[in-house]
Amino acid sequence: MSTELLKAIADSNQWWAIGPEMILACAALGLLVLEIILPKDQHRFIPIVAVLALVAVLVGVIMNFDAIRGGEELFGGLIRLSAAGQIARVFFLFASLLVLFLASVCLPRTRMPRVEFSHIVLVVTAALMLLTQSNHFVMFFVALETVTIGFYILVSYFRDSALSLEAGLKYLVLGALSSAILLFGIVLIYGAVGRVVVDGVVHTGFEYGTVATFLQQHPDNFLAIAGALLVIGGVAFKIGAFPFQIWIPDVYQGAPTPVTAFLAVSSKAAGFAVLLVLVDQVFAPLSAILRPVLSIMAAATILFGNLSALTQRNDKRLMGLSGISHAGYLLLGVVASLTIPMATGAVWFYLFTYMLASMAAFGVMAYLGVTEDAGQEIDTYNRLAKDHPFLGAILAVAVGSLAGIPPLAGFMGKLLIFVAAFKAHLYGLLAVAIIGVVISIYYYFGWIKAAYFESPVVGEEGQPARPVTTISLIGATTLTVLALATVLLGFYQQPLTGWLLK
Amino acid sequence: MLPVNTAILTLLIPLASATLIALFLRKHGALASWISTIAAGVIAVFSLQLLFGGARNFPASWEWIRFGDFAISLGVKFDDLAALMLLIVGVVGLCVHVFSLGYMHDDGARARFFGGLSLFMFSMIGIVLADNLFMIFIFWELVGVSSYVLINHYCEKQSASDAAKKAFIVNRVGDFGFLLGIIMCYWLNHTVNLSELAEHHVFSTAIPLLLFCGALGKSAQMPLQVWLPDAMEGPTPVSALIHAATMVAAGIYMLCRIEPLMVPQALNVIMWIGTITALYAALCAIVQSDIKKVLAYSTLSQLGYMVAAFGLGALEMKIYPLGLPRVGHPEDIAALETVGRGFLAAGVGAAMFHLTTHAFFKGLLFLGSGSVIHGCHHEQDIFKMGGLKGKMPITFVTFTIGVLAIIGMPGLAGFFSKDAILYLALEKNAAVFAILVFTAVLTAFYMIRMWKITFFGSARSENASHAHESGLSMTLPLLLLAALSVAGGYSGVFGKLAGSVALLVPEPEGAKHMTMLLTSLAILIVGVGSAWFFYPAASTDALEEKSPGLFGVLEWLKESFDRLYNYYVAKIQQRFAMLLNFLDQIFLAGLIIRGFAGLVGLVGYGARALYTGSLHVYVYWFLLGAVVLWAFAAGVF
Amino acid sequence: MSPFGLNAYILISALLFAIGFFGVLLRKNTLVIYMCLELMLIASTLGLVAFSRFNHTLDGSVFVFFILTIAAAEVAVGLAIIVALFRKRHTIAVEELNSLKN
Amino acid sequence: MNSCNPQLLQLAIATPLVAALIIALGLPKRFSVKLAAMAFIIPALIALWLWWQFPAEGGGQYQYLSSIDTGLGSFGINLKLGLNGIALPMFLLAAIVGLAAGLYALRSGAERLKLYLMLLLVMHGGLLGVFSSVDVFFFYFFHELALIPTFIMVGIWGGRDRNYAAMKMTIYLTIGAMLSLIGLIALYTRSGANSFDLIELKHAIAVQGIHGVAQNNIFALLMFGFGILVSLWPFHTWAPLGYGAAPSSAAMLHAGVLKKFGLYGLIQIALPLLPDGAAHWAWKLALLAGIGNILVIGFVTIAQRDLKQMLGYSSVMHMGYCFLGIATLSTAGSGGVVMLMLAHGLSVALLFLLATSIHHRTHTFDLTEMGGLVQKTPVLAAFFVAATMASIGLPGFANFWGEFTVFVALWKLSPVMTAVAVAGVIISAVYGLRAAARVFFGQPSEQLQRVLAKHPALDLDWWERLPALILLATLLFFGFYPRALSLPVNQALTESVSATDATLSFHR
Amino acid sequence: MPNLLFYLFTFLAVGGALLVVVNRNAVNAAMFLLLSLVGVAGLFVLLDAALMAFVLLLVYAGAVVALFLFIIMLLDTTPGAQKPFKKATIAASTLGGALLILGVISLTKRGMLPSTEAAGSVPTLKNYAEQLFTTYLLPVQIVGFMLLIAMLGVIVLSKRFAVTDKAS
Repeated sequence: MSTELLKAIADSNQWWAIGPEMILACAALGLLVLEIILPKDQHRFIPIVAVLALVAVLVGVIMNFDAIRGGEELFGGLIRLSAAGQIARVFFLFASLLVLFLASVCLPRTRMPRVEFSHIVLVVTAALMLLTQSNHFVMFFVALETVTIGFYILVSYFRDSALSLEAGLKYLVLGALSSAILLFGIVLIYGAVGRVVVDGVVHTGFEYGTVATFLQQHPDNFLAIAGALLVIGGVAFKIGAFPFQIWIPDVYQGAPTPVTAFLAVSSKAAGFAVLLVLVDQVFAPLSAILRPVLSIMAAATILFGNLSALTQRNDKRLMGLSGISHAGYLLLGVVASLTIPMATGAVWFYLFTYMLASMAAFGVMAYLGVTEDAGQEIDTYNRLAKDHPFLGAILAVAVGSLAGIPPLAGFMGKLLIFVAAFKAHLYGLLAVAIIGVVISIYYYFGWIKAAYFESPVVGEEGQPARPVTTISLIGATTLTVLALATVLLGFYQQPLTGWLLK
Repeated sequence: MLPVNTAILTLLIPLASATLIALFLRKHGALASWISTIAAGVIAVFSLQLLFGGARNFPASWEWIRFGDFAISLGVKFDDLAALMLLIVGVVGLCVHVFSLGYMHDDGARARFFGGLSLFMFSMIGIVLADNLFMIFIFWELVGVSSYVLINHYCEKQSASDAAKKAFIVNRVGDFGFLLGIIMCYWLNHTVNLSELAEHHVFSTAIPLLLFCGALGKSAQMPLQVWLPDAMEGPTPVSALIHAATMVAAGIYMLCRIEPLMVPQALNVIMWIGTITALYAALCAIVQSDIKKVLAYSTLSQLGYMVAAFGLGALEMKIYPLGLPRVGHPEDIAALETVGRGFLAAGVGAAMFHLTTHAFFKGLLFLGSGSVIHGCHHEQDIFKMGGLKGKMPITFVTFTIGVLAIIGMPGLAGFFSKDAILYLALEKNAAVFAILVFTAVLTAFYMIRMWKITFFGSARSENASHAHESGLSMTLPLLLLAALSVAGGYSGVFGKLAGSVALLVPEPEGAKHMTMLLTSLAILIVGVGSAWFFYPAASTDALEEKSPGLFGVLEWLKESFDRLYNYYVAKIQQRFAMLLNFLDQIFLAGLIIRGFAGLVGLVGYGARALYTGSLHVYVYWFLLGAVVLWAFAAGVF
Repeated sequence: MSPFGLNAYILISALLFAIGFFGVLLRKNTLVIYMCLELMLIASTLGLVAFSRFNHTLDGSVFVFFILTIAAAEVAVGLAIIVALFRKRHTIAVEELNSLKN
Repeated sequence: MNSCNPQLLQLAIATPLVAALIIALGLPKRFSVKLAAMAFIIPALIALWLWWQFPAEGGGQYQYLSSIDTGLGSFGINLKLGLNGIALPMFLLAAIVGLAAGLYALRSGAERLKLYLMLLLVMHGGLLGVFSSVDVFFFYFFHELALIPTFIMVGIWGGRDRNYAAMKMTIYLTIGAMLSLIGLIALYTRSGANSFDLIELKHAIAVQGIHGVAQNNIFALLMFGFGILVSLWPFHTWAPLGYGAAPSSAAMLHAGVLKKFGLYGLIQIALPLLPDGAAHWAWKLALLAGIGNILVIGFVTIAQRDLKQMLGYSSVMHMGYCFLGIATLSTAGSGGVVMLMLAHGLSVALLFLLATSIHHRTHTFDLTEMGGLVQKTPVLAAFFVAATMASIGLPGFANFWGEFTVFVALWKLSPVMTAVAVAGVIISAVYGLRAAARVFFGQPSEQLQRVLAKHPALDLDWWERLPALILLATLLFFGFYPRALSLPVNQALTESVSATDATLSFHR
Repeated sequence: MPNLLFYLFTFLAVGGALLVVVNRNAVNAAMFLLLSLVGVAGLFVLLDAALMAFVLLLVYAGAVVALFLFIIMLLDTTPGAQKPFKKATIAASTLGGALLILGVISLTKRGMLPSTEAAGSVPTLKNYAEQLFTTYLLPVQIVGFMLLIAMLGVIVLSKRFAVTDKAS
């Protein structure tokens, strides 16, 4: 091998730039090593290593947050560093930490191995982070499939539960289908763009920049447009946008609670991160087509999500269906971002508040859940506030924030999106969003109502059906921090806005 | 002390008294009653001082509230009219207070009673002193509420509670027009200050008629007269003060205040309403057996006289050569002002004259009846009384003076004032004159009936046989009022009290004088004679026995209004309310709102049902998505 | 040495994709559905190779490597899930996999 | 001393919120009650002080201004606090009603008292914030902050139908709030000020104005949004139901203070900023309010048998006067509405308080099952009659000035509508006095006699008397000395009217 | 000759695919999938991508289809158990198929590219290697990790955990 080649490898592959991802990958490998070398009775400490790795990376990313100026293309254009990428990193690291926390609550009940779980979570996290920073369709697809395959496993992780496996299978088939659609889209784009030579350097339709330039020059190329829309469709599967939202309730319900949270938060956020990049950069010249497509999608998603959640009684399905409506609001932000750049920040703000609230809600669900946690009805929350004031309060804050009730962070998220939408003159969509919010009040309220207003669940022998849940100090702290952050961000947004809306 | 300060103090002293009693003296009835009575005494002294001090029309005005151009001010207009009215309120008020010391001595809620009296004095003086219509309205409402509180004194009695409510609501109905009139007046004239209005105002028929609605309620004229007889549920001193002497007269006073705004058409209406009320009430009074009810209907009747007197002032229009003022011709209006006013004021004079004398003798009669009731251990049915003449001599004598005064015995106050009214009627309108004369006959008839049955014969019940003369605190006011009932009609006295108002009282001249005297005597003889001989001092009503048909007609007349109103309230208003309630709760809240919510819920169920759990169906969704996206790319949409 | 133009290959690719999709729609056997999904992926690879050849950029063909690897991994995981599910339910028929629904 | 008045204003809002937080973090019950008492008293004292300190000629401008960037500065959202002539009395109202409701709650003996007090404190903090926010966004934000506890309180401590009531209230009020929020955002984007600061909005709109159609649409959003919150007919059905179910302190604060948010918003924001829109909608608003709120609801109120339900309906009816006042588009009308807001807030809070006290003694709200209570509880009866008199607009109480001024101003819009409004006064006298008579006068009903035999009724104790007295005294104070309110309000209104004129003249 | 080959491979690919879809037996389906794969591999060869054809056959025929067959045998689903299609299913799949055909037709109508000649040299194994180890090194690494988690996943899903099974 020639030295030039090695030099080229060294030049184009600036590994330092993906340090966080690499550390996570190494830590993931380390977990497996530890599993081999440590005696069995100490395996329960191994996930702590994963947590430590996540925390370390998180601290590192936050400390070096501004070190990355953005716009740098690395790995021969595979990766593009950006401020949004940094935000996404922080987001995914945070979310994964919380997922591991939830896993520490749920997994011991089923006695499924936690090391493998942590490993997969770490790898998926790294892949998520790369996914949002990718600048190349090959990179994009590979990272996406890594994430997806990780999720196939995670969703069916409780293999003793037929529901978990069924959810896994449904996710698998539909995920593969959507991947196929997305891949076909990539192929079409690749084919349409063909071979582009700029300054003697050959570019292909895999590169984001090239695609954007091509679309600029050929805004009515059918193959490219079809490809772009198919790619959007594939991403729509991730974010659960109409009509690709159909898998969500089943899979959310069947998946183990931590995985549901992971899907609901990280997978959805990754979808939006990618969508923002695609819509605002790669397919930006197609905005004339994208605007109606995304608008219809957003409206349908909001309405469909809220309406179908209206009568839902299963807590995880409810989270899923309401999550669809949240995707709708976020799509509204994405549509707005076509004209109002600040909408991007609003979308990220919304995602953060959504993460805080969802994770808190899933935390409560995790504590209340039993081994077979797919059948949890809203009724089981009856009188929670009385039996367990702490969990009741957390639930109230979380659900309140999801509903967008004002002093809480969720409201601020919605507000920013609405302001952006208003500035973008999306009045029709706003009206739909308002209707959606009003409908959502009903079912979220029903949840809080169960926890606070209803009489207690009485088992067959007249005993309270709720098992006595003990909450560890860490668990209590985590949930408190989530709830407090949700409240605090409602009042004082500086920590987040100073960062997202620069 | 400057007159203006005295005036303000007169207004504020009763307020202070009421506040003090409400806050601290709730359980100290004796102290409360003395404080209230002393306050009344001070008011009486001040009112005399103001009356005879001679200071008039001193400027006094403070802004109370202002939004933009709209402002309400608190001001005093103190002219002869106000001075006279203030005196009446002060003197009768003091009498009633003193009387109440004895009458209410054993009442458990004495403090509330005297607090209410003080509140009433405050409100009434407010009306008297007010220099603008807004302010009149404010105190107008306040007398209403003090009347409510006092009628409701025996609030454990359902009838008292109902009567109080009725009085308040009926007054509100009157105030509906009053308030609209004031507002209209404000926007048309851009002021509601009485002095400014007198100087310059736009002529309009609607304004005086709307304003008259207020008097309709407060002075209990047809068709809003229904509350006054019921108001007799209150303690008797209250009936004397509020429902005979002062508050019900406030309507007349108010009319006199706004007299410059009057136009002939409005006066005509006012006159007829007063006349009809006078007749109607007199007819009703004949069949009453409750001593206070008789007096109440008599009050109504007398108020009708006053209103009629006020209204009569307009009939001189026929001497006005240019006819009615035409729209858009200011010179017509100017002419009307210069020519018509002197004649109009005759009504004011007669009305105020009768108001004054009526306040004295009707106050006397009510207090007398209070003394009787007190003496008979709260027996109010005249047919269960009898023979009180000997047992309650002072009461009997003073009551007799009152009766004689009201039926117009020459030489007593009522004779002069009634004469003035009848003369005015004779001059202006023969029909009214005839009706009023007939009413006067009826007045004599029913008063003598009551008087005879109450005081003569023998005791017809346990309570009456144990009757006793009342104490000094009750007889003293009787004596004072009796003296005023005798003297109040003489121009020497009334002229002193009323000042320039007295000059407006019409006096028959020459032959007319004789006519009037003869008419009065005829009235007296017919009325007194027929009653005296018709009614024995027995325990049953002679009319009911001898002519049940006539009696029944009169009874029906009395009750028809109540029946009508009750029918309206129970069958129309309540049913309408129930209907609207049904529409609101069942139709709007239930059918529309819940129905809509249910519809959304159904759609929700539908949307939820799409998640069938079947993988194949889900794949079709994906196909749909892909096809739609493809179609978008192909430009189908 | 390609006698037919790019369009022919694209057509075949699209046809294969459509057939695969149709199979996913139609079939009830989970395993066969899975095969059809693989068919769709292969359809894409055919397109990639064709474009790569006619556009003369190697990247498309290189992508095929990744796709094949991913497909293999997917198959492994998918079959593991199917097997595990069969152990629980003793069926792999799609219409019987509907415990998760409203 | 004056220099720290802005900080005092902040303190007044922060005190209840911080106290709520401390209680939430697990303060023992004993201390919680004391802390809550402090947190109710301190804002009231501050409000009185600020009122005392308010410059005599300063009603036109905002006083005690302070601004904090909470992180949305780039959106033009800052926590900007201050009081002008209109806000001042409303702030005072919030502080006083809050104090009364708080004191009443302290001894209410509610189950889960800590949570109850906590929610009440949050509500109180929100209310104080609503009326002291210069920033339109925070104006809305604080409203919601106060609104949410209401729902929870209705849901947990509510009476009959509490679940349905809480749900219905939540959905209705959310719709209203969302509409008004959209309206406010529209105002923000259309003004070109890129700021939610009311002062800057006014400046920006005075400079560039808003197009007529846009004005109409934005005003419609605000009118219906705020209208739902204020129970404009036919969007009122939540109110009687909600108030019928709400626990007393929540009903006091909501009906008394929070409901005034919408009216306040219309007067402070919509009228001066959207004069053309207001003119376009005035007649429609007047029709809805006059026919719907006053006549229809007036009669519906007459038909009520349940005391609290009746109070709820009467509150809906009285809002009709407020809307009519706003529809006059005049200084006098708006001034009357401000007066009426203050007065109605005080009187309706007092009525709800007394209704609960009555319930403690009769164990029912059904008017047909009461009677003769005055013999056992004369003080309660006196308070109730006084409050009823206040609410039916008797002079001497602040309500009178409000209604009266509105009537006078209304004549300009339409004499017929004035007649309708004045007829409402009769209607309210009918149901008000009927209720008072049914509860207190006459003889006790058989049911009541049975109840009284079991639970002998005592007169109001001092813990009930004190809040009632505070409310009644304030009512009487403003009843006798309305100038205390009309002076600053008038200054503020003439200020905004002149701003309106400037805008109008720009358009022409 | 190439023409003939093209038709043959196309026939194999498309026909195989169709048979995968329409026949009722899972084992047959797997075999037809293999057939289709061979066709596609042949087309790869015609596109001068012999290496790709080789890899395709290696991975799919060697691993994937074998795995499918193995699993089919393992699960031993009786082919006759399949119920006949319902009318609604037939209608829906007909519609779905029609839509798909429509899509393909629209692609031929709208998406046809200008007929260009295959240009440039035939890529060699070295070219591929160079690409994979320079430009696409990062994806290769990622794919490695992906295979690792896939493997772990399969283990977790399939392995008998002593403790776990006791629990179930």
